Amino acid sequence: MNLIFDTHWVMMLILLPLFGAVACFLWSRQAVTLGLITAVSVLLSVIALTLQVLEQGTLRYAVGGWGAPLGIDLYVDGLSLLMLIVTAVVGVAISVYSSAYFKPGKAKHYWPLWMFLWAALNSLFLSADIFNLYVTLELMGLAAVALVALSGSASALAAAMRYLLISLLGSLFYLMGVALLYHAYGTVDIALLAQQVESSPAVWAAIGLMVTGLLLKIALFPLHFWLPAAHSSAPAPVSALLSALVVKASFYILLRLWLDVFPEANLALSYLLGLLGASAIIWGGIQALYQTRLKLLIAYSTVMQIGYLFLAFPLASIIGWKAVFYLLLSHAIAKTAMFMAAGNILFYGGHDQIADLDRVAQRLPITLTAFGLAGISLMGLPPSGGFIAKWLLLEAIILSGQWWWAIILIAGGLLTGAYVFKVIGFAFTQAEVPHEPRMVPKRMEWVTLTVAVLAIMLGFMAPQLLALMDLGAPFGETMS
Amino acid sequence: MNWAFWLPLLIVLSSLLAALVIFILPEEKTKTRIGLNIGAALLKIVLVAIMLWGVHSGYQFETRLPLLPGLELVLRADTLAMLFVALSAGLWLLTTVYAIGYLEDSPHRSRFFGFFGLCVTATVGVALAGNLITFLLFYELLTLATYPLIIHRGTEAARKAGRTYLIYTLAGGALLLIGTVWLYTLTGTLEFTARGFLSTLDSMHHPALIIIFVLLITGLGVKAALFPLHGWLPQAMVAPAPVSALLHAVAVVKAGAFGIIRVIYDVFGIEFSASLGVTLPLAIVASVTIIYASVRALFQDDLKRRLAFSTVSQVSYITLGVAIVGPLATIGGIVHLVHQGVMKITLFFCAGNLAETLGIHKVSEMSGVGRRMPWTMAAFTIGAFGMIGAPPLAGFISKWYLGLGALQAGQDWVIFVLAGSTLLNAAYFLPILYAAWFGKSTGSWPNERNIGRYETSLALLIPPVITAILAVLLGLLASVPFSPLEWTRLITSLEYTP
Amino acid sequence: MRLLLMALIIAMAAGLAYAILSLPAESAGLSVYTTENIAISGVTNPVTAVLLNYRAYDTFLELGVLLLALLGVWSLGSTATASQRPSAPGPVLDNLARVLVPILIVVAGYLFWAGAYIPGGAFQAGAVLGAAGVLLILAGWRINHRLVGLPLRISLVLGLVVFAVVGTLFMLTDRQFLEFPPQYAGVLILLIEGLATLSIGIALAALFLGADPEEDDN
Amino acid sequence: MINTIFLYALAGVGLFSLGLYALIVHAHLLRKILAINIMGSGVFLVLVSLADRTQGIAPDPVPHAMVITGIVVAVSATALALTLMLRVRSETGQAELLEEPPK
Repeated sequence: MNLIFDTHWVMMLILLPLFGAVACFLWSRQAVTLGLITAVSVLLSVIALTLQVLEQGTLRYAVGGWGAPLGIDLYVDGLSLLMLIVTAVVGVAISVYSSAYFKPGKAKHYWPLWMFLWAALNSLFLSADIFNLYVTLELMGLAAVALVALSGSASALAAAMRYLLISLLGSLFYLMGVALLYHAYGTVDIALLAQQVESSPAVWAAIGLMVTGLLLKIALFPLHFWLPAAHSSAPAPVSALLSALVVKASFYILLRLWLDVFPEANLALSYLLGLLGASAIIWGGIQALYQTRLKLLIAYSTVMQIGYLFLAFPLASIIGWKAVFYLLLSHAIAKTAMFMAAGNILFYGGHDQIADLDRVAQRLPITLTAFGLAGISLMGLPPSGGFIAKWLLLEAIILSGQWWWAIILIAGGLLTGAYVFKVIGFAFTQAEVPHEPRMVPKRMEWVTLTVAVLAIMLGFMAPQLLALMDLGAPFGETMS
Repeated sequence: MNWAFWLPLLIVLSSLLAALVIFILPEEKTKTRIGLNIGAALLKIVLVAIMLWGVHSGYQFETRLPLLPGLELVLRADTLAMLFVALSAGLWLLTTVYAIGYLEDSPHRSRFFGFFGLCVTATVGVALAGNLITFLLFYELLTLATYPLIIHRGTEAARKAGRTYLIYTLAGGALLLIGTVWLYTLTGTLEFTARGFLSTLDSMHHPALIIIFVLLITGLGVKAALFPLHGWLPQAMVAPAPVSALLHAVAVVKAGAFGIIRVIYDVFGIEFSASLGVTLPLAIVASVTIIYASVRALFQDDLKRRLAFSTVSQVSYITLGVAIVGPLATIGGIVHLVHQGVMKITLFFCAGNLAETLGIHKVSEMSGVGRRMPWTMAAFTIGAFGMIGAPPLAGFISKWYLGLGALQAGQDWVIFVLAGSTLLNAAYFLPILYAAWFGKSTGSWPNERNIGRYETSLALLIPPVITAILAVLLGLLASVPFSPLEWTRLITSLEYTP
Repeated sequence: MRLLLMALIIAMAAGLAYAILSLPAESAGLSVYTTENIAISGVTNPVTAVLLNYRAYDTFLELGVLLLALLGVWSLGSTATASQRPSAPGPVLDNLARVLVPILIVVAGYLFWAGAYIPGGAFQAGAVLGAAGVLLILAGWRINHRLVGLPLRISLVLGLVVFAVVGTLFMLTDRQFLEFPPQYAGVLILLIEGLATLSIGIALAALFLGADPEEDDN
Repeated sequence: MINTIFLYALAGVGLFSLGLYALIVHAHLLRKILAINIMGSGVFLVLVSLADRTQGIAPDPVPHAMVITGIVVAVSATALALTLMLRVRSETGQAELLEEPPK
């Protein structure tokens, strides 16, 4: 028996973090160790799954042995695999970071919740069943809400409350859509639905409901109102998880449904999404520029970056989808580094007022470097993952002839430059430290830098990653 | 080991790796840092010398790494690249020596020299870039690497200058990006090719090509400080003197000018550009820049600002030269890339010496300074006469070819531009020289410090003296093999259909 | 504003109603498949077959949701202020609890057992068990402090863990996760349901209680 | 003629819409949480009622199982929401969310 090719890595990816959560819950004193072990084992499993899929092609796994439509299927193609990989990479980094960030009293709550969130993310990316996706969405939502509330401050609790209500509302819209689709076609399997779906009132209603519900969770302008508070008041590693992965998970579902289930003719809707995306870019960018707190700035930057993802809808080309998916991966990595950096600054100085950053920035050169590198990727400057994404997106825009999106894309890049350099500029001014700071653990600084360097390195991995994306042709068949 | 593949990469990496090590070096390890700086600069010169010899002997050096499907990161040593690489490598060594002397005892030296190294890496990358996307990559890296140098001092003025610089360069970079991607969607290739790769394109695309040309040239014009995109340059004068020297003579403005050369000759092709009708407007813009900036320079009392406007004016000679369609003008433009660099760096070194030693920042404070600092002012004088275009200095050679080229191409009006600019150059340089040598010294200087046994420390004195001598030699020995002029003739011979 | 909102929602409702009315009046859904396979599912109640076999994976994750909610509630810390602490129960409540709790436990046991062939099952049984717990809490009963730490936690995760372990075991014999061999399916489902009932009941009661009793002790 | 199955489903739509209205209009968190639950009941009603379109044979069991799953999720979420509400009240003194997002 070949260990790599015969093991059910797909299931391991769901079970390992779940067992990790239970273990952290049962033996909370050892939660940090158990969590780190789990994190590494999940990463190894993802690597193994990648090798397996590269060898054997896309993978459909019938849980319970029944297979669709009766049972639930899991499905691995380029899209889900890359989501799993980026989750594992971010997950390991966050785990290392968190192992130094939390005090024991918080850590014993944090670790089981985080492991649950990881299990939810992995199961979400793997699911090929729209009802099962609902369950994973709820699993993810509840874990995320609990994590936001972890810091216990009044603002964090209020943000968590709002987030929970929005999350539940979004799920119910989604579930109503699932109900309609099931009763129209007698299946909840994405592949089977894709074969049967045709334009009908029920399908249109389902599209309306599911898209609305998911947009709420993705926080696309103007439904973004809950995000800045939730993402900025959470503990730093949680902010990173939310911005990097959780909003992306909802987007992933939307992408899957859009590509496979929803008929291709909703031109008006795709333009509307593109328009909302463009508004998100401009609005989020301007808001970010005017923030006085670093974490809020980064949170609005997420609002903005989400907007970019929707520029691919009106373009409706393979290269456009690839571009935004590359952007999604780059943003996940860069945003993780950025929130970690903000966490270090907060940890050190006790606050994250941008105007006072000059007192902190000079003492944390590694953190500031990481922030700068992540910023380069967000701006889309070379060499970075963000640049590759911007290049591809620009190519898709020009090929489609819809040149007006290019203006938005460029304006967005400049806005990003403005708010990133607003922060960086403080690194060069001289100021005294007014009070005794709290030393940032070395581990937290270095893992931040490592992730930031990775965000740059993504600029050199495009041939490999784009090839992985083609696995199973999730965006349709390439012509070449 | 495959030299043809590794050599271009090594030339880029030599300063990159040094920079990265310097970043993590503790502030107090001065000796190690100096060793690394000088060592890397020397290594680069040796590598460049090997490559220069190789290219001359007909070897092909090329590094290719995959970047995107269908697009590669290409570093290639063609003749034009070698001209710029040799200039950067040589002047980097001198500037490094100068900067070490200049920044003695000041804080944040690790940070400074780290970005300094990155800056040179980016410049060399720009020079060696074998296609437009590689060029773009290093061009943007250059923006990022120079920003921290400009705001190095951390004052409010420095931050403001940094902001202005970013607004200009990031916007310019964005235009360049759009133009590049658009071009790629039309042609499917971005590879620099002698005489361009666009002339075979269907004529229905010609309107698009004109827009692309404007996008690319505007994007590059920001760094090349073409009027009206030059606003950032005088502001950036708040940076330390070695940075100004680097910015003006080697890195930033030259990257812009070099990019314009590349786009006109190796993307569009000069003859195709002319047939699109885009060269004449560019020549006019360059001429306006030359005259306008010279006039502005006249009214600057701040020495470095006067030199900055002079740069704006002089760099446009390069653009003017390449925009006049004709081999002789091309020679004048391209060779000025080197000549202006050597002369301008001399002037900035000298200005830095005056500021560092005597606290002189203004032209009006320079009265009689020639007796206090004879070596510095001698070098300054050579640089200034070079700029004016007095024979037998390097600047004369450039102007001579530009003028001949304009006549050859039938663009007689250019002669008036050259003449006017020469007069203006004289008008803003000669009073300085007169005051320095013949003016009466008041006896006290704004902020005099005694550095070293000579008029100032050797590290500050030797670089300008060397570059001044170079400026003389480049003029005197212009026809010797391997001289920039001869090398430029070689470049030009490839760009025109025989 | 409210009028606008109302109009929007009415429009949405009308659209939804239209969509629903446009659905075919007859549709077997998946009932053909569920009936076909009921013989090898291990149970005769089709809903239980879906829950614990065909779509057992959903149920498995959903046990996770319940546990996660409890983790979330516990991570929020204590919410009770002094005034909210339950007062001593009156004689009625006290006696009612003494009578009802044993009955509820028996009912829970029945529901869990009956789930295999008629409506019922782990969740219904767990809910009744949870109700018994709530009643006990209202009557002032608190869990013995020796059972509060690890034992309580183990009982909470038991359903989920056994579900996962049983599911994983058969992966070693060349089956998929949660693929029960037909001949053992009935027994395995019973085992899983039994432990799930227990975990669900305890979790529901714990959710009612609010904060982690271990922390309340301190 | 609309048969009773569809009538139930339409009632589900009604509950869903009512819940949505209440969720937006009411400020008190308890009402919001109740509104969410009412919306949930509406969805469940649509799911279950339409499962009975099998004409003669037993209703489709799959939506029933889905509803049971959905109910457990709803119960869990409600429990978390209520606890969170209590925490918000004990920290801010009121069980409402301010309209202004924090700056």
